[in-house]
Amino acid sequence: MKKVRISNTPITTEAELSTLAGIGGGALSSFTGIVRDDGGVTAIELEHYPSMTEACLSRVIEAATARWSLLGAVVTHRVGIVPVGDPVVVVGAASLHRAEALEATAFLIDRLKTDAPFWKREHYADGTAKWVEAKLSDDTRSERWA
Amino acid sequence: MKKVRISNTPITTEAELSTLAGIGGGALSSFTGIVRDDGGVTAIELEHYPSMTEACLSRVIEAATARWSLLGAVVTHRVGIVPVGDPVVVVGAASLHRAEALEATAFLIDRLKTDAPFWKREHYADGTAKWVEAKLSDDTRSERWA
Amino acid sequence: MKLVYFASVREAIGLSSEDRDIPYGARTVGDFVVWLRGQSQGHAVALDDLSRLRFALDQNMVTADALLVDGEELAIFPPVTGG
Amino acid sequence: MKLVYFASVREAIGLSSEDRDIPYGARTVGDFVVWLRGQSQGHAVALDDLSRLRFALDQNMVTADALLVDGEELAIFPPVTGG
Repeated sequence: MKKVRISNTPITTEAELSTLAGIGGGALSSFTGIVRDDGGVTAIELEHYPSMTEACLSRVIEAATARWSLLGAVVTHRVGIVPVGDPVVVVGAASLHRAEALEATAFLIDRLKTDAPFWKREHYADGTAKWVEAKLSDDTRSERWA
Repeated sequence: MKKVRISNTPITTEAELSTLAGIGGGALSSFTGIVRDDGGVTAIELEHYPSMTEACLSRVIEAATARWSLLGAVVTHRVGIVPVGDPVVVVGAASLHRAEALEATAFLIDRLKTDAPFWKREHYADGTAKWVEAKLSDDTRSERWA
Repeated sequence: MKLVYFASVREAIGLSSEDRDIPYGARTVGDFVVWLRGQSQGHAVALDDLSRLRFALDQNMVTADALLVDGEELAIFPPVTGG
Repeated sequence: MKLVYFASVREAIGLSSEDRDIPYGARTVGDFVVWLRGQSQGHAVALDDLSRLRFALDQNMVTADALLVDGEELAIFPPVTGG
Protein backbone atom coordinates (compact mmCIF):
# COMPACT_ATOMS: atom_id res chain seq x y z
CA MET A 1 0.00 0.00 0.00
CA LYS A 2 1.63 3.23 -1.19
CA LYS A 3 -0.29 6.46 -0.95
CA VAL A 4 0.57 10.06 -1.77
CA ARG A 5 -1.89 12.85 -1.10
CA ILE A 6 -1.75 16.61 -1.52
CA SER A 7 -4.50 18.27 0.49
CA ASN A 8 -5.73 21.85 0.52
CA THR A 9 -7.94 21.11 3.53
CA PRO A 10 -6.90 20.21 7.11
CA ILE A 11 -5.26 16.82 7.66
CA THR A 12 -4.89 14.68 10.79
CA THR A 13 -2.27 12.10 11.63
CA GLU A 14 -4.86 9.45 12.52
CA ALA A 15 -6.88 9.78 9.30
CA GLU A 16 -3.76 9.57 7.14
CA LEU A 17 -2.48 6.52 9.05
CA SER A 18 -5.77 4.63 9.32
CA THR A 19 -5.13 2.36 6.34
CA LEU A 20 -1.58 1.59 7.49
CA ALA A 21 -2.79 0.76 10.99
CA GLY A 22 -5.08 -1.95 9.66
CA ILE A 23 -2.63 -3.46 7.21
CA GLY A 24 -1.61 -6.35 9.45
CA GLY A 25 1.96 -5.38 10.26
CA GLY A 26 3.31 -5.41 13.79
CA ALA A 27 4.99 -2.03 13.45
CA LEU A 28 3.59 1.36 12.52
CA SER A 29 5.74 4.46 12.67
CA SER A 30 4.85 8.02 11.79
CA PHE A 31 6.08 11.57 11.74
CA THR A 32 3.86 14.65 11.76
CA GLY A 33 5.15 18.13 11.04
CA ILE A 34 3.10 20.80 12.78
CA VAL A 35 3.07 24.57 12.28
CA ARG A 36 4.98 26.10 15.17
CA ASP A 37 4.33 29.47 16.76
CA ASP A 38 7.85 30.61 15.97
CA GLY A 39 8.47 34.24 16.82
CA GLY A 40 4.93 35.41 16.17
CA VAL A 41 4.05 33.17 13.23
CA THR A 42 0.28 32.82 12.92
CA ALA A 43 0.17 30.55 9.87
CA ILE A 44 2.30 29.26 7.07
CA GLU A 45 1.37 29.25 3.44
CA LEU A 46 2.47 26.36 1.28
CA GLU A 47 3.01 26.76 -2.43
CA HIS A 48 3.86 23.79 -4.63
CA TYR A 49 4.47 22.75 -8.24
CA PRO A 50 1.30 20.78 -8.93
CA SER A 51 2.40 18.92 -12.04
CA MET A 52 5.58 17.74 -10.30
CA THR A 53 4.72 17.27 -6.62
CA GLU A 54 2.90 13.98 -6.67
CA ALA A 55 5.50 12.28 -8.86
CA CYS A 56 8.28 13.49 -6.55
CA LEU A 57 6.55 12.16 -3.45
CA SER A 58 5.84 8.85 -5.19
CA ARG A 59 9.54 8.54 -6.03
CA VAL A 60 10.41 9.10 -2.37
CA ILE A 61 7.99 6.31 -1.38
CA GLU A 62 9.37 4.02 -4.10
CA ALA A 63 12.88 4.63 -2.82
CA ALA A 64 11.77 3.72 0.71
CA THR A 65 10.02 0.52 -0.36
CA ALA A 66 13.06 -0.46 -2.45
CA ARG A 67 15.30 0.02 0.57
CA TRP A 68 13.22 -1.54 3.35
CA SER A 69 10.72 -4.34 3.51
CA LEU A 70 7.53 -2.36 4.08
CA LEU A 71 3.90 -3.36 4.06
CA GLY A 72 2.89 0.18 3.27
CA ALA A 73 3.90 3.83 3.30
CA VAL A 74 1.98 7.10 3.11
CA VAL A 75 2.93 10.70 2.55
CA THR A 76 0.32 13.45 2.89
CA HIS A 77 1.22 17.13 2.53
CA ARG A 78 -0.92 20.19 3.08
CA VAL A 79 -0.88 23.12 0.68
CA GLY A 80 -2.42 26.57 1.10
CA ILE A 81 -2.72 28.42 4.40
CA VAL A 82 -2.07 26.28 7.50
CA PRO A 83 -2.60 27.88 10.93
CA VAL A 84 -0.32 27.35 13.93
CA GLY A 85 -0.96 23.98 15.55
CA ASP A 86 -2.19 22.25 12.40
CA PRO A 87 -0.28 19.46 10.66
CA VAL A 88 1.62 20.34 7.49
CA VAL A 89 2.83 16.87 6.68
CA VAL A 90 2.20 13.30 7.81
CA VAL A 91 4.44 10.43 6.78
CA GLY A 92 4.06 6.87 7.95
CA ALA A 93 5.36 3.37 7.32
CA ALA A 94 4.15 -0.09 8.33
CA SER A 95 6.28 -3.21 8.49
CA LEU A 96 6.44 -6.59 10.21
CA HIS A 97 9.20 -5.50 12.59
CA ARG A 98 10.00 -2.10 14.00
CA ALA A 99 13.43 -1.30 12.53
CA GLU A 100 12.07 -0.98 9.00
CA ALA A 101 9.11 1.23 9.88
CA LEU A 102 11.21 3.53 12.08
CA GLU A 103 14.00 4.00 9.56
CA ALA A 104 11.64 4.39 6.60
CA THR A 105 9.73 7.11 8.47
CA ALA A 106 12.90 9.13 9.02
CA PHE A 107 13.89 8.55 5.38
CA LEU A 108 10.50 9.68 4.04
CA ILE A 109 10.49 12.98 5.89
CA ASP A 110 14.20 13.68 5.31
CA ARG A 111 13.91 13.10 1.57
CA LEU A 112 10.62 14.95 1.28
CA LYS A 113 12.28 18.03 2.78
CA THR A 114 14.94 18.20 0.06
CA ASP A 115 13.27 16.56 -2.95
CA ALA A 116 9.67 17.72 -3.11
CA PRO A 117 8.70 21.07 -4.68
CA PHE A 118 7.05 22.86 -1.76
CA TRP A 119 7.81 26.35 -0.53
CA LYS A 120 6.77 27.81 2.81
CA ARG A 121 5.93 31.38 3.62
CA GLU A 122 5.47 32.46 7.22
CA HIS A 123 2.65 34.85 8.04
CA TYR A 124 2.98 37.07 11.11
CA ALA A 125 0.45 38.72 13.39
CA ASP A 126 1.36 42.16 12.01
CA GLY A 127 0.28 41.13 8.52
CA THR A 128 3.78 40.67 7.10
CA ALA A 129 4.97 37.47 5.47
CA LYS A 130 8.40 35.99 4.76
CA TRP A 131 9.63 33.09 2.65
CA VAL A 132 11.34 30.42 4.73
CA GLU A 133 14.99 29.82 3.85
CA ALA A 134 16.13 26.29 3.09
CA LYS A 135 18.31 24.79 5.81
CA LEU A 136 21.70 23.26 5.17
CA SER A 137 20.94 20.75 7.94
CA ASP A 138 18.11 19.37 5.78
CA ASP A 139 20.56 18.66 2.97
CA THR A 140 22.89 16.95 5.42
CA ARG A 141 20.13 14.74 6.81
CA SER A 142 18.86 13.85 3.35
CA GLU A 143 22.35 12.98 2.10
CA ARG A 144 23.05 10.52 4.88
CA TRP A 145 20.58 8.17 3.13
CA ALA A 146 22.52 8.33 -0.17
CA MET B 1 5.27 16.64 29.45
CA LYS B 2 6.27 13.09 30.34
CA LYS B 3 3.60 10.44 30.60
CA VAL B 4 3.67 6.73 31.32
CA ARG B 5 0.51 4.68 31.25
CA ILE B 6 -0.24 1.00 31.74
CA SER B 7 -3.67 0.12 30.40
CA ASN B 8 -5.75 -3.03 30.73
CA THR B 9 -8.27 -1.69 28.22
CA PRO B 10 -7.80 -1.00 24.48
CA ILE B 11 -5.50 1.87 23.50
CA THR B 12 -5.27 3.91 20.29
CA THR B 13 -2.32 5.79 18.84
CA GLU B 14 -4.27 9.02 18.44
CA ALA B 15 -5.61 9.14 22.00
CA GLU B 16 -2.17 8.50 23.49
CA LEU B 17 -0.57 11.17 21.28
CA SER B 18 -3.27 13.84 21.63
CA THR B 19 -1.47 15.80 24.35
CA LEU B 20 1.84 15.68 22.48
CA ALA B 21 0.19 16.88 19.27
CA GLY B 22 -1.03 20.04 20.99
CA ILE B 23 2.18 20.83 22.83
CA GLY B 24 3.40 23.43 20.35
CA GLY B 25 6.37 21.59 18.86
CA GLY B 26 6.91 21.39 15.14
CA ALA B 27 7.72 17.68 15.22
CA LEU B 28 5.73 14.73 16.49
CA SER B 29 6.98 11.20 15.98
CA SER B 30 5.42 7.95 17.11
CA PHE B 31 5.70 4.20 17.01
CA THR B 32 2.81 1.79 17.54
CA GLY B 33 3.32 -1.92 18.07
CA ILE B 34 0.34 -3.94 16.88
CA VAL B 35 -0.53 -7.62 17.50
CA ARG B 36 0.30 -9.49 14.31
CA ASP B 37 -1.49 -12.56 12.99
CA ASP B 38 1.72 -14.54 13.09
CA GLY B 39 1.24 -18.20 12.25
CA GLY B 40 -2.27 -18.46 13.65
CA VAL B 41 -1.94 -16.14 16.64
CA THR B 42 -5.37 -14.86 17.71
CA ALA B 43 -4.27 -12.71 20.63
CA ILE B 44 -1.36 -12.05 22.90
CA GLU B 45 -1.49 -11.89 26.65
CA LEU B 46 0.73 -9.44 28.46
CA GLU B 47 1.90 -10.02 31.99
CA HIS B 48 3.92 -7.41 33.87
CA TYR B 49 5.49 -6.63 37.25
CA PRO B 50 3.12 -3.93 38.51
CA SER B 51 5.29 -2.46 41.26
CA MET B 52 8.23 -2.11 38.87
CA THR B 53 6.77 -1.37 35.44
CA GLU B 54 5.89 2.27 35.76
CA ALA B 55 9.24 3.22 37.31
CA CYS B 56 11.08 1.37 34.51
CA LEU B 57 9.15 3.18 31.81
CA SER B 58 9.66 6.51 33.55
CA ARG B 59 13.41 5.85 33.59
CA VAL B 60 13.34 5.18 29.86
CA ILE B 61 11.56 8.51 29.29
CA GLU B 62 13.99 10.31 31.61
CA ALA B 63 16.90 8.87 29.66
CA ALA B 64 15.35 10.10 26.40
CA THR B 65 14.72 13.62 27.72
CA ALA B 66 18.27 13.76 29.10
CA ARG B 67 19.64 12.81 25.70
CA TRP B 68 17.49 14.90 23.38
CA SER B 69 15.79 18.25 23.67
CA LEU B 70 12.16 17.13 23.82
CA LEU B 71 8.97 19.01 24.57
CA GLY B 72 7.30 15.80 25.63
CA ALA B 73 7.33 12.03 25.50
CA VAL B 74 4.73 9.35 26.17
CA VAL B 75 4.83 5.61 26.63
CA THR B 76 1.61 3.63 26.91
CA HIS B 77 1.61 -0.16 27.20
CA ARG B 78 -1.29 -2.59 27.18
CA VAL B 79 -1.50 -5.48 29.62
CA GLY B 80 -3.91 -8.40 29.63
CA ILE B 81 -5.33 -10.04 26.52
CA VAL B 82 -4.83 -8.07 23.30
CA PRO B 83 -6.44 -9.41 20.09
CA VAL B 84 -4.77 -9.41 16.67
CA GLY B 85 -4.86 -5.93 15.09
CA ASP B 86 -4.94 -4.04 18.39
CA PRO B 87 -2.08 -1.84 19.61
CA VAL B 88 0.15 -3.26 22.35
CA VAL B 89 2.34 -0.24 22.81
CA VAL B 90 2.40 3.40 21.71
CA VAL B 91 5.46 5.59 22.18
CA GLY B 92 5.76 9.17 21.00
CA ALA B 93 7.99 12.21 21.26
CA ALA B 94 7.50 15.88 20.43
CA SER B 95 10.28 18.38 19.76
CA LEU B 96 10.91 21.65 17.96
CA HIS B 97 12.76 19.96 15.10
CA ARG B 98 12.38 16.51 13.63
CA ALA B 99 15.72 14.84 14.38
CA GLU B 100 15.09 14.78 18.12
CA ALA B 101 11.54 13.38 17.93
CA LEU B 102 12.50 10.71 15.41
CA GLU B 103 15.54 9.49 17.32
CA ALA B 104 13.83 9.63 20.69
CA THR B 105 10.95 7.52 19.35
CA ALA B 106 13.33 4.79 18.21
CA PHE B 107 15.17 5.00 21.53
CA LEU B 108 11.96 4.74 23.59
CA ILE B 109 10.73 1.59 21.87
CA ASP B 110 14.18 -0.04 21.70
CA ARG B 111 14.83 0.50 25.41
CA LEU B 112 11.31 -0.46 26.43
CA LYS B 113 11.81 -3.81 24.70
CA THR B 114 14.82 -4.71 26.84
CA ASP B 115 14.28 -2.77 30.06
CA ALA B 116 10.62 -2.98 31.00
CA PRO B 117 9.18 -6.00 32.86
CA PHE B 118 6.57 -7.26 30.38
CA TRP B 119 6.15 -10.82 29.15
CA LYS B 120 4.13 -11.88 26.12
CA ARG B 121 2.25 -15.11 25.63
CA GLU B 122 0.81 -15.96 22.21
CA HIS B 123 -2.63 -17.53 22.06
CA TYR B 124 -3.49 -19.70 19.06
CA ALA B 125 -6.78 -20.61 17.39
CA ASP B 126 -6.49 -24.21 18.66
CA GLY B 127 -6.53 -23.01 22.28
CA THR B 128 -2.83 -23.48 22.93
CA ALA B 129 -0.56 -20.71 24.17
CA LYS B 130 3.18 -20.15 24.14
CA TRP B 131 5.52 -17.71 25.88
CA VAL B 132 7.38 -15.51 23.41
CA GLU B 133 11.17 -15.88 23.51
CA ALA B 134 13.30 -12.78 23.90
CA LYS B 135 15.16 -11.81 20.72
CA LEU B 136 18.88 -11.20 20.60
CA SER B 137 18.22 -8.52 17.96
CA ASP B 138 16.34 -6.52 20.60
CA ASP B 139 19.42 -6.51 22.83
CA THR B 140 21.55 -5.39 19.89
CA ARG B 141 19.20 -2.54 19.03
CA SER B 142 18.96 -1.43 22.65
CA GLU B 143 22.73 -1.49 23.12
CA ARG B 144 23.43 0.79 20.19
CA TRP B 145 22.06 3.64 22.35
CA ALA B 146 24.55 2.93 25.16
CA MET C 1 9.61 27.10 -24.00
CA LYS C 2 7.23 27.46 -21.08
CA LEU C 3 8.90 28.99 -18.04
CA VAL C 4 7.28 28.53 -14.62
CA TYR C 5 8.30 30.34 -11.46
CA PHE C 6 7.63 29.59 -7.81
CA ALA C 7 7.83 31.26 -4.42
CA SER C 8 10.27 34.19 -4.14
CA VAL C 9 11.28 33.83 -7.82
CA ARG C 10 7.64 34.11 -8.90
CA GLU C 11 7.13 37.14 -6.69
CA ALA C 12 10.26 38.97 -7.85
CA ILE C 13 9.46 38.38 -11.51
CA GLY C 14 5.77 39.09 -10.99
CA LEU C 15 4.68 36.17 -13.17
CA SER C 16 3.71 32.55 -12.50
CA SER C 17 4.70 31.53 -16.00
CA GLU C 18 5.59 32.91 -19.40
CA ASP C 19 6.49 31.57 -22.84
CA ARG C 20 9.92 32.46 -24.21
CA ASP C 21 11.83 31.24 -27.20
CA ILE C 22 15.18 29.80 -26.29
CA PRO C 23 17.68 32.53 -27.25
CA TYR C 24 20.25 31.83 -29.94
CA GLY C 25 23.32 30.12 -28.50
CA ALA C 26 21.72 29.05 -25.19
CA ARG C 27 22.42 25.33 -24.80
CA THR C 28 21.98 24.80 -21.05
CA VAL C 29 19.49 25.75 -18.36
CA GLY C 30 22.12 28.11 -16.98
CA ASP C 31 22.60 29.84 -20.37
CA PHE C 32 18.85 30.45 -20.58
CA VAL C 33 18.61 31.78 -17.04
CA VAL C 34 21.55 34.16 -17.53
CA TRP C 35 19.87 35.51 -20.68
CA LEU C 36 16.54 35.89 -18.82
CA ARG C 37 18.18 38.31 -16.38
CA GLY C 38 18.11 40.95 -19.10
CA GLN C 39 14.37 40.76 -19.65
CA SER C 40 13.21 42.96 -16.75
CA GLN C 41 14.34 44.41 -13.46
CA GLY C 42 12.33 41.65 -11.75
CA HIS C 43 14.08 38.93 -13.74
CA ALA C 44 17.44 40.51 -12.92
CA VAL C 45 16.73 40.45 -9.19
CA ALA C 46 15.12 37.01 -9.13
CA LEU C 47 17.78 35.27 -11.21
CA ASP C 48 20.86 37.11 -9.95
CA ASP C 49 22.54 34.18 -8.17
CA LEU C 50 22.47 30.82 -9.96
CA SER C 51 23.77 29.06 -6.84
CA ARG C 52 20.61 30.05 -4.94
CA LEU C 53 18.26 28.77 -7.63
CA ARG C 54 16.97 25.31 -8.42
CA PHE C 55 15.61 24.06 -11.73
CA ALA C 56 13.26 21.42 -13.04
CA LEU C 57 13.12 20.55 -16.74
CA ASP C 58 9.86 18.83 -17.65
CA GLN C 59 9.22 18.23 -13.94
CA ASN C 60 12.59 16.64 -13.22
CA MET C 61 15.11 18.36 -10.98
CA VAL C 62 18.22 19.29 -12.98
CA THR C 63 21.35 21.36 -12.45
CA ALA C 64 22.24 24.53 -14.33
CA ASP C 65 24.43 22.61 -16.77
CA ALA C 66 21.53 20.44 -18.02
CA LEU C 67 20.93 20.68 -21.77
CA LEU C 68 17.72 22.35 -22.89
CA VAL C 69 17.20 20.12 -25.96
CA ASP C 70 13.62 18.94 -26.36
CA GLY C 71 12.57 20.42 -23.02
CA GLU C 72 9.05 21.82 -22.94
CA GLU C 73 8.79 23.33 -19.46
CA LEU C 74 11.55 24.88 -17.38
CA ALA C 75 10.73 25.63 -13.75
CA ILE C 76 12.91 28.05 -11.79
CA PHE C 77 12.58 28.33 -8.02
CA PRO C 78 14.45 28.75 -4.73
CA PRO C 79 15.58 25.68 -2.73
CA VAL C 80 12.50 23.77 -1.55
CA THR C 81 11.24 24.16 2.03
CA GLY C 82 8.37 21.70 2.42
CA GLY C 83 7.69 19.25 5.20
CA MET D 1 12.47 -12.38 51.79
CA LYS D 2 9.54 -12.09 49.42
CA LEU D 3 10.09 -13.94 46.17
CA VAL D 4 7.98 -13.03 43.13
CA TYR D 5 7.83 -14.98 39.91
CA PHE D 6 6.65 -14.02 36.43
CA ALA D 7 5.72 -15.63 33.13
CA SER D 8 7.23 -19.08 32.48
CA VAL D 9 9.02 -19.06 35.85
CA ARG D 10 5.74 -18.42 37.65
CA GLU D 11 4.04 -21.18 35.69
CA ALA D 12 6.77 -23.76 36.27
CA ILE D 13 6.91 -23.06 40.00
CA GLY D 14 3.12 -22.80 40.27
CA LEU D 15 3.29 -19.73 42.51
CA SER D 16 3.14 -15.97 41.91
CA SER D 17 5.05 -15.30 45.11
CA GLU D 18 6.26 -16.91 48.31
CA ASP D 19 8.15 -15.91 51.45
CA ARG D 20 11.44 -17.66 52.12
CA ASP D 21 14.16 -17.02 54.64
CA ILE D 22 17.52 -16.48 53.01
CA PRO D 23 19.38 -19.76 53.57
CA TYR D 24 22.54 -19.79 55.64
CA GLY D 25 25.58 -18.89 53.55
CA ALA D 26 23.65 -17.40 50.61
CA ARG D 27 25.18 -13.97 49.94
CA THR D 28 24.15 -13.30 46.35
CA VAL D 29 21.01 -13.53 44.25
CA GLY D 30 22.61 -16.45 42.43
CA ASP D 31 23.31 -18.29 45.72
CA PHE D 32 19.67 -17.94 46.72
CA VAL D 33 18.36 -19.10 43.34
CA VAL D 34 20.65 -22.18 43.32
CA TRP D 35 19.37 -23.11 46.79
CA LEU D 36 15.74 -22.60 45.65
CA ARG D 37 16.17 -25.32 43.02
CA GLY D 38 16.01 -27.89 45.78
CA GLN D 39 12.61 -26.75 47.07
CA SER D 40 10.37 -28.54 44.55
CA GLN D 41 10.39 -30.18 41.16
CA GLY D 42 8.85 -26.96 39.78
CA HIS D 43 11.60 -24.81 41.29
CA ALA D 44 14.21 -27.18 39.85
CA VAL D 45 12.79 -26.87 36.33
CA ALA D 46 12.13 -23.13 36.49
CA LEU D 47 15.51 -22.17 37.91
CA ASP D 48 17.69 -24.72 36.11
CA ASP D 49 19.66 -22.28 33.94
CA LEU D 50 20.80 -19.02 35.58
CA SER D 51 21.85 -17.62 32.20
CA ARG D 52 18.23 -17.72 31.01
CA LEU D 53 16.88 -15.95 34.09
CA ARG D 54 16.69 -12.28 34.97
CA PHE D 55 16.40 -10.77 38.46
CA ALA D 56 15.11 -7.65 40.12
CA LEU D 57 15.96 -6.82 43.73
CA ASP D 58 13.51 -4.36 45.22
CA GLN D 59 12.28 -3.56 41.69
CA ASN D 60 15.73 -2.86 40.27
CA MET D 61 17.23 -5.12 37.64
CA VAL D 62 20.34 -6.87 38.99
CA THR D 63 22.67 -9.64 37.89
CA ALA D 64 23.09 -12.98 39.69
CA ASP D 65 26.16 -11.73 41.58
CA ALA D 66 24.21 -8.90 43.29
CA LEU D 67 24.35 -9.04 47.09
CA LEU D 68 21.11 -9.88 48.92
CA VAL D 69 21.82 -7.64 51.94
CA ASP D 70 18.82 -5.57 53.00
CA GLY D 71 16.77 -6.66 49.99
CA GLU D 72 13.06 -7.13 50.67
CA GLU D 73 11.73 -8.46 47.37
CA LEU D 74 13.50 -10.64 44.83
CA ALA D 75 11.81 -11.09 41.48
CA ILE D 76 12.82 -13.95 39.20
CA PHE D 77 11.67 -14.06 35.59
CA PRO D 78 12.68 -14.89 32.01
CA PRO D 79 14.10 -12.18 29.72
CA VAL D 80 11.45 -9.53 29.11
CA THR D 81 9.41 -9.50 25.88
CA GLY D 82 7.26 -6.40 26.00
CA GLY D 83 6.63 -3.80 23.32
